[in-house]
Amino acid sequence: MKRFSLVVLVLSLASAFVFFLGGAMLELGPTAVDLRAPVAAHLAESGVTHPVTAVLLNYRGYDTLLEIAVLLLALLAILAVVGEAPASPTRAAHPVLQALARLAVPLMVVVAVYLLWAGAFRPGGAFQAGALLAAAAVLLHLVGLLPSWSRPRLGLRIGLAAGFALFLAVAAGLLMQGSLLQYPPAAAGVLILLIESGLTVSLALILAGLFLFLSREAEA
Amino acid sequence: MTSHELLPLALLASSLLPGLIIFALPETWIGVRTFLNLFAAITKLGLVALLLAGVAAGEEYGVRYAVLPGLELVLKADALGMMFITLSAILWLFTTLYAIGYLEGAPHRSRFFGFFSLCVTATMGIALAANLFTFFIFYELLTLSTFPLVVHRGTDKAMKGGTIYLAYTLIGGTALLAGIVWLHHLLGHTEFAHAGIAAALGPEYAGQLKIIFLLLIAGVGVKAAIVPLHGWLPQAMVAPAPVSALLHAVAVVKAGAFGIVRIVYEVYGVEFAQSLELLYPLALFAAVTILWGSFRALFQDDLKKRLAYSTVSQVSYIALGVALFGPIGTIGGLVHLVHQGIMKITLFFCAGNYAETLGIHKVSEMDGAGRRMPLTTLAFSIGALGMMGAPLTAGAVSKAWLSDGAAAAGMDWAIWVLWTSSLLNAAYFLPVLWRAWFRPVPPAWPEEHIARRGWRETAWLLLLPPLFTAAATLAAGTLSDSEMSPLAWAKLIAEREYVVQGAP
Amino acid sequence: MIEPLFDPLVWLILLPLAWATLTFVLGPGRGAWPAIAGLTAQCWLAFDLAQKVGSGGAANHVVGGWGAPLGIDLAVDGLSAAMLLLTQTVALPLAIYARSYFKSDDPAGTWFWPLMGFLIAGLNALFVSADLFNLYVTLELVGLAAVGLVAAGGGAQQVAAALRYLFATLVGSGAYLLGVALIYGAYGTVSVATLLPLVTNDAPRLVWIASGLMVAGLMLKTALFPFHFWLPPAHGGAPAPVSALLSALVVKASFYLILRLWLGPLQAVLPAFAWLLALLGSAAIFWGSWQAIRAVKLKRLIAYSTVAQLGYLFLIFPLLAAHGALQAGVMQIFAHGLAKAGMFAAAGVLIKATGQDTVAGLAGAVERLPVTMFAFGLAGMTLMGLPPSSGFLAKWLIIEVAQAQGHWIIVVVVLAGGLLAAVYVLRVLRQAFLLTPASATLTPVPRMLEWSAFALAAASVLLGLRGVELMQLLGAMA
Amino acid sequence: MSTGFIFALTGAILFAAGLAGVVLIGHLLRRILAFNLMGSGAFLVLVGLAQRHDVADPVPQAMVLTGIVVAVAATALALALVRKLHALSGQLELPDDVDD
Repeated sequence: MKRFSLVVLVLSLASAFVFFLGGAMLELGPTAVDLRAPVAAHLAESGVTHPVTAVLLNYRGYDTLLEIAVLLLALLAILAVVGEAPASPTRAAHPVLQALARLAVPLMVVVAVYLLWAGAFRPGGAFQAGALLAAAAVLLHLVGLLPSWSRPRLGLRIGLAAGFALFLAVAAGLLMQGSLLQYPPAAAGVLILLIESGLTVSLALILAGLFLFLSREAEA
Repeated sequence: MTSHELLPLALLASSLLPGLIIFALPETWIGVRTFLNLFAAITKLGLVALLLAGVAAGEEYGVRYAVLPGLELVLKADALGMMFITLSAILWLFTTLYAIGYLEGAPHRSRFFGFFSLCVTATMGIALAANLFTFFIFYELLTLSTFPLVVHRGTDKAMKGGTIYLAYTLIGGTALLAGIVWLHHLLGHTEFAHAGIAAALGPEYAGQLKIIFLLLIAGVGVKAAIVPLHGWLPQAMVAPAPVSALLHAVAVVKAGAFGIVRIVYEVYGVEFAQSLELLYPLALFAAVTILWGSFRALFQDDLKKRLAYSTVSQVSYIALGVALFGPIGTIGGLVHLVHQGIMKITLFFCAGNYAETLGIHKVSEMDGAGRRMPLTTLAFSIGALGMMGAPLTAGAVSKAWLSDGAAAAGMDWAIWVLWTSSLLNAAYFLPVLWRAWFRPVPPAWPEEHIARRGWRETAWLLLLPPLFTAAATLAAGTLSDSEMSPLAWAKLIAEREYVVQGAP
Repeated sequence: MIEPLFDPLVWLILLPLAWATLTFVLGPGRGAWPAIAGLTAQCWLAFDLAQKVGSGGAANHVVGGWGAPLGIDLAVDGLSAAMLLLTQTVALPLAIYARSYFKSDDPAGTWFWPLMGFLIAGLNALFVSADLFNLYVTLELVGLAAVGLVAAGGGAQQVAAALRYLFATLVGSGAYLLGVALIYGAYGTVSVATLLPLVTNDAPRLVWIASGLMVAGLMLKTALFPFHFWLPPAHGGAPAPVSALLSALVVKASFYLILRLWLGPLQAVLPAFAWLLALLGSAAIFWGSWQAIRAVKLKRLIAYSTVAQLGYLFLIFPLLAAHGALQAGVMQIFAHGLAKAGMFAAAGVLIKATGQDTVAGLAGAVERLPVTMFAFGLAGMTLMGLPPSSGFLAKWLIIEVAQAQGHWIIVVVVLAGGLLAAVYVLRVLRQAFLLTPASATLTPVPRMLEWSAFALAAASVLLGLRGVELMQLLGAMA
Repeated sequence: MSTGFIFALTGAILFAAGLAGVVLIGHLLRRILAFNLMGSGAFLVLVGLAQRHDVADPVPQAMVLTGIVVAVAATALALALVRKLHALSGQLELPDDVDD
């Protein structure tokens, strides 16, 4: 009974909240600031032609720097939580599945490289590319071709951290231009591609790690 | 920094630094610790002598330091403060000697002497404080640094006493803080001045000032053990004897009494306080405390508790003297600040001797103690007679001036209070003396720790301090007209307080 | 004008990120020295920055060279410089403490250094960010690092505490994020400086809802009563250096953000909630103290004390219109930050050495661990607000401001809170002064543990003798 | 009523539903899903409200991308914790918090 009244209370509060919020949204007039114009105006200096990528990696590149830090941090926290566990044996999946995976993975890698390159002028970029590569790794793991990861060895640690470290180094190096992450317009395109390439590798490893470090414990 | 700024700081440092070093000393370094203790106490006395000479000659010693913008720590050595400082510094030396003897072989002596030194530092700070903010800082430091001493023995009983002590003093401190901040808000500062500072506010503030006075006096009244705020004092008796001596004669209760003096004379100004009709209720509370303390003392069998209730009563003599409007009462109150200190410390030293030597804790165990320990009992008798106000003792001088002050202020009922208290004093001290001197020696003492060796009825470090203070009790009584006496100094202070105001 | 290449403001963010990454690459359990070296440099940077802000006033760093509202600005004024200073000066002794605390085989210490690095980086980034969405990212950086630290290597209880904490912090930042989304919808920008003149009294209803959401989310992250449920298990269950970091710094970050919004972009809207926050703050003081008085375990007691002490911070909101309230709040942040770090550090020593984690198990601690108990006592002095500690100055300042504005009720709450704090601090001291029971054992602990706890506690007291510079620094507000 | 506004309103509903879920649901996996619902709601509001009148604004879109990554990170950590709790205690609900 108590539980029921709690449910009713929370749900009615939530509905009231939506009601008020929706009503308040309808009252809005035009905004005082419109960022679409400046985003477009500076696109030529940003080093990329796709506005979202320009915002992500140039105008608000600092957000992205911290975002990568959050992702690396989450992996770290997971490592700290799961602790040591013995490496588990891999179960081989059905041969047909394995064969399919062997076919799919090279394709996925190619698409990932395309996504990375395309990010400069249309939707795409390091995160999408990295996610696809990570998906390939997960697929390989699921069909038994890639073992789960235990304690990360030095090489893997370097791989996980390299993208972020590169981004950080570029950000700091650009202080010479006058401020953090201030790309010189001429070199912006190259630098962004450099950062994105580094990020693709590390993001792929991190995202795969989120899965592969976790999976061993369930099997153990 | 000039020497005039340095001296007050040196006075604090002379007990603070040795205290901090002593904390760090290993328990077994007895020699180093003893040397440090005595060196510090003697250095302090030297500094006090320098300051005394300077202040008597009208020199100004002081230093200020901003803690926050607009909020300053101010130290100043004035005549009133020096009176308290001198008393503390001298009694500190004796108590240190006594404590070295008393705690011989006991555990945790580094801790004990460390906090002991902090207590003295806090007391010095209270005396040197030149505004209420500074006063409060040292006042609370004193509370904190005495707690470990009260609970020193680490027993459940000690914890109970210590907890009650803190409960009273921290609540009192809260009231004091509220009053100080309020006053600081109204005036923008809380600096002591001879004529007081509260009068600067217009008559529309009279109501607020009355409430502030109540908060301030309640705050310091806890330490001064004014009824009904006295409950902690008998409970704190679980502490080792040197602590009881220090708490009751020098540091804690006197800090409270001294605070009353500062607040009435130098915050409100005695005339302004009179015009707000604050002195009469204060006198009334003091009178009730005097009688109630003496009355309760009658029924205590525990020797230290009897002394504690006696303290409750005697400290309010000071408050009464302050509340008697006019210089004569002031002199009586101030001189009693010193006299009561000397007499009461004598009594506590002696009580400690009985307990340490023979295991006597109760009045009913005192039979024949005078024959076994004649010197201690002689000192005890002098202290007790002084408390009663017997001729030739320091107590007689205090009571004479207080009675005259009461008469001069037109409060004749106060004279009756003093007389009744004297009678009660006699009623609870004389039976003790009678038992000690005239009852036969019992077949065995409760617990004899120290055997007699020749004239030394107990360890000489335990014996000498009470003999000195007993001698001082007599000296203060007989030589009160000398220029060096506490009375002469009290007159000097009263002169400065009243001359500035041009009052009677 | 600060030379951009050496702008301490930026390096205070980059440096911890750098050593966090380095210590991660170095591997499990390694990295104490890079961390300590980095924090030492950060301390110097924070002092340098505080000095520059104190003399030269508030400063900006325009990330990317675009400038708000297109880009993200970092801004530092007296308040943020003070927070940076506190963060670095608390973190350095705690790092030294943690180096001795975590033995090489302790699973809780495996990834401590990189997690701590990200935590400090997140805090520093939060204190200087002038962009509401960027602040969201920093909030998450801080929150996830803190949860990771709580959960690391723990048993079921600790993992459950971490989950509780994670949900609280995620819901909190979720509410904050929705608020940011609504603000962007209403004004088309999330830059603090751009919003400042735009948000006025007659702001649309949506902005009021947004403000309420943001503040409510941050209250949850600050563990303001009645949103405090997650704090005692998390702070009470984590390893001591983590509890210290969390109680001293992390909860202050979300409070700082409320204060920032209050004084900055939402100043036209938020004061409407002033008395509500003060009311909850008062409830926190009483409830937190009461629970601390009843707590069985030592670290629980300290964690509930944090709930209570955070309550004081919320009492300043109705007073903020007058000069002095901000000063009182910052002094309390410093006092509690230093004292609570010292107290948790001391508790860690006590638990390690005696093998007991209850208050009752402390009998004899004064005899056996005098330095640690002294540290505990000094920190307790600050929490009780007794002079001459910084806690006393905070109490003095807040009482004076409240009195000046005639808000007697706040004076009463503060004074009563001080007495309640005395009760729970003395509960511990009283137990520790008892004689050592015959059955007690004592494991030797590294002296560095004892002395770093002592240094923090002593700093909380010594600040009470020298508050002038800090107050002057606060004069340099944007 | 523009499509942007419909997005925003949906976002508000999702947020409220997610919040109610986090408060009411004891099962930890479902609670994580509820939290993700909240996050998605906030993202929808951010994007939808910004384009309520006409064409899209790239700034909130970039913010949402950042937000999604953060949410992924948080979800992964939450899942790791839930699995650890399950491994240690066999529970998929939070135990009562006790101080003993």
